[in-house]
Amino acid sequence: MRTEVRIAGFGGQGVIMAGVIIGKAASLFDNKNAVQTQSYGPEARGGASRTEVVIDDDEIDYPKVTSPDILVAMSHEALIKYMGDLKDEGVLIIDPDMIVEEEIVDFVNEHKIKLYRAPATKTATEDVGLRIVANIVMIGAIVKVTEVVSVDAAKQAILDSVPKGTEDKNIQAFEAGYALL
Amino acid sequence: MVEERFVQGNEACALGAIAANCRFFAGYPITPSTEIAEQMSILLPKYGGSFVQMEDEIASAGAIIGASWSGMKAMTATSGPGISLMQENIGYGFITETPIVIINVQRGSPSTGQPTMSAQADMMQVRWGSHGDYEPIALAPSSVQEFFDFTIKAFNLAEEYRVPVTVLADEVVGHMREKLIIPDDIEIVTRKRPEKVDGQYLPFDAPCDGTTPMPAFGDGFNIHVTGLTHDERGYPDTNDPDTHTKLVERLCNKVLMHRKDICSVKKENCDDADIVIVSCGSPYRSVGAAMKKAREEGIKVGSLKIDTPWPFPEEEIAEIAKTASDIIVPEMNLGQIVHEVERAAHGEANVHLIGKIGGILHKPDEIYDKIKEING
Amino acid sequence: MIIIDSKLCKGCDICIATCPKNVYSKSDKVNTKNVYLPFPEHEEGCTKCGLCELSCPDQAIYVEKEVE
Amino acid sequence: MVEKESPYKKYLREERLPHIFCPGCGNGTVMSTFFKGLEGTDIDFENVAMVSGIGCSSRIPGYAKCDSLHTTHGRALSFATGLKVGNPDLDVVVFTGDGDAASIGGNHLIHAARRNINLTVICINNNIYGMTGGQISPTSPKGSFGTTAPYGSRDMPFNLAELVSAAGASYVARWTTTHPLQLSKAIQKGLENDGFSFIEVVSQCPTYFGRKNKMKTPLQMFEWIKENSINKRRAEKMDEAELEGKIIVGEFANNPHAELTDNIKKLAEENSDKPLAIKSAFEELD
Repeated sequence: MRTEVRIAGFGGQGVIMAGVIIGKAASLFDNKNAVQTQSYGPEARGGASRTEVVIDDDEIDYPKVTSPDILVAMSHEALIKYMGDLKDEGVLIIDPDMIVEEEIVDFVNEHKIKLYRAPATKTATEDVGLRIVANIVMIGAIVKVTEVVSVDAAKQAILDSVPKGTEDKNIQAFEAGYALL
Repeated sequence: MVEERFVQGNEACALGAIAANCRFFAGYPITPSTEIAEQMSILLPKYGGSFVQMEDEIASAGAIIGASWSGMKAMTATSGPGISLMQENIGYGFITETPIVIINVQRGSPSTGQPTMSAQADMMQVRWGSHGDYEPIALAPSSVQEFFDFTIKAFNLAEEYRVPVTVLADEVVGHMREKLIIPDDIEIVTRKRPEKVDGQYLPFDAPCDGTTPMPAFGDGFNIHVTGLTHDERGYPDTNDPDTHTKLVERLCNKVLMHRKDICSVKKENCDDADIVIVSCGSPYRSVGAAMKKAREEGIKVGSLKIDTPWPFPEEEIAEIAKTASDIIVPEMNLGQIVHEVERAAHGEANVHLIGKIGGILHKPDEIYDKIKEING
Repeated sequence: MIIIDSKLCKGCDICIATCPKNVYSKSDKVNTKNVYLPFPEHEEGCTKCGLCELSCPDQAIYVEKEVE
Repeated sequence: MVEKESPYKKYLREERLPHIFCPGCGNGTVMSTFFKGLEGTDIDFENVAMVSGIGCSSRIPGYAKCDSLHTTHGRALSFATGLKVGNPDLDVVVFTGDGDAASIGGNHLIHAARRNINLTVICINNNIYGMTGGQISPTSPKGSFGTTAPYGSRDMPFNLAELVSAAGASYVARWTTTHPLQLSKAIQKGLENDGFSFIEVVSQCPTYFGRKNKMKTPLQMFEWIKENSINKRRAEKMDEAELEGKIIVGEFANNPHAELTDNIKKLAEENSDKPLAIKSAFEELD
């Protein structure tokens, strides 16, 4: 089954890295197929940054996301910009501290969106003590809610991607995110 | 040991170059190919290789030709605007029969166009971009794995035929990440080197469809290499019509007469197909879903993917045109390869272009809609 | 002994201008390219400095050095 | 057995002689001075590779009995960069002209100097485009005539030796064809310098520059160059008006410093236990 995931936020939150880790987890450690793409250039510098991952048990032909099954938003601007084509009854995970929720209430209701709130930034800052791991916290939340990749695969992909010496903090961040929902 | 990685196409390309024994890279930063230069600057020192960031693309093309004559496998990577600048020295590469590999990660054009968006804008520039008659070899990958494989193949073909070879990638393939499998038994072609110095070696005395072994500078052969029309010794002979004809015909023949060995296509469901989608590079990614959807509805659709746009697989297209009634060509431009398809089809099938510009890959439904339209 | 290769000489006369001892003069002999060749008219003044050999743009001059 | 031919002929491809240079052209003199300069060094001629671009002077490598790469207009230095980095053991010499090096190839020139890559560049500056028939070049003196400056050039010429010194070359000298001994010595020093060496040779083009500028014979041009040359040390004591129209000769830079291929080699040594890869095209994979 083909699953399309989009993660959006602002530059510096590590959303691209989050997409790469999920793609890597599916592709290398869950033995599925995955394609990761991302926004580039002026688009990426304007504030809203975006990565997309397509995951499938079968081979993936068309590599881009057409209408995501899962949208993860770590900033309000990115959410507004990229939520339009989220599938009806799709999953929306937001970092509630970064989002003005009343602006999306109508959209969520109209399209029967399953909304989850994962305070990744707050958890990273307060529980892990490292604001920059908010993206890894968010991966924990995504895995918990969607099971798009397995916990083991996600952890292996994190270990394979983060700088040496930061492994423990990142696994801690993942687990904190997993426990959020 | 077989190794699996989850990497960008551009990174896979650099890994392919290293696997093919490329130990020299010269380049100039340009989106969307820059990651190749960045990767090469990381990797080459670890393999005892050399990386030089040149002052422009003209110099980059010159430097890899110089490096090739020093005995190195050499590569550069660029995009449309850079390819435009390189044309003069690429032409020099053809007439001097210098093996080099040029990676072109295509982007929206003309001119500076859309640096971060995709296109197949340079399909014809690679064919005809430098002045004069020559026969290029080009490979068009549609996945991260193919970007790796085709880069190695590009080096092999460059060495086999002593010719510049271009990998015609595009932004989609360059920037997406997928699984890359690096096999442990990679076949590479090494350069044929002439036997010891005996004063008899003629560096350009080849059969009408071939090449001679190529020494490195410093090997003691004292060879003269020039972009002027030259005789079999390499000496300029610019006013004799026969010398020029013999040289340029041989440069073309060594590719054309080995078209069968060089050309590669991938055919799916073509045997019974009424409609065949002929694609090349990234648009192939949208073909499978469209074909599947149409087949489920009983429409007999096949696919022919061109791995090597140059030399163009004329015979394979002609064969398809004999059995299919319609050919669909999705391209990320307003019609380049479609003209070659039409030419090769000899009017035996209707050829339909789905030309798409703007920087976005065709969606499978755009191809499916065309199938429905043709099917009536 | 000074030898001028008449096949290579293009008659530019730089040897005449270069020689510090004014050894060379123009001759009335022409080669196959209709070039008036120089000749070492005052060879007795030659110090074998080799400047003519070095300056000759056509590698057409040979100055015999001392044989050991 | 005493040889009965010019001592410089043995370096040339005899079957290609006489060369195509016009009577009195300075290119042939520069060739001989190069060989004399080379004889003063420990360099084996067998190890020399010549690279050139397009123009009269760029035909020189085609006559030398060594590996030679006659490339595209202005680009010789980029090819030479690849050749030298590809195999730092080669002694790479570039022959170029004023149009080739300073006009179409100007950017490559300053960048090669900036990198201080170990090449020896001999730039034969005859102040004109000879091969295409006498158009003015970036070094044509103000007021000189060419087929594209029928009323006299009004452009400011480049001072090549100064330009290349400023760009970072470690050895720069300017001499003329009327100073063959000093020129040979400068070429020798350039060859021995472990870095970018630039030797500008002011030379005569009697056919085009001479004819367009009232110096009809090679000798007239030769004498004009000789009379107007002033040694750098003397020139330093002269004012601008006195230097008008003069050719300042001498050494402009002699400042050895870090060199490109050495830097690349060191980088590889720091990052790899393998020796610097050269001639990878002939090698099987391990």
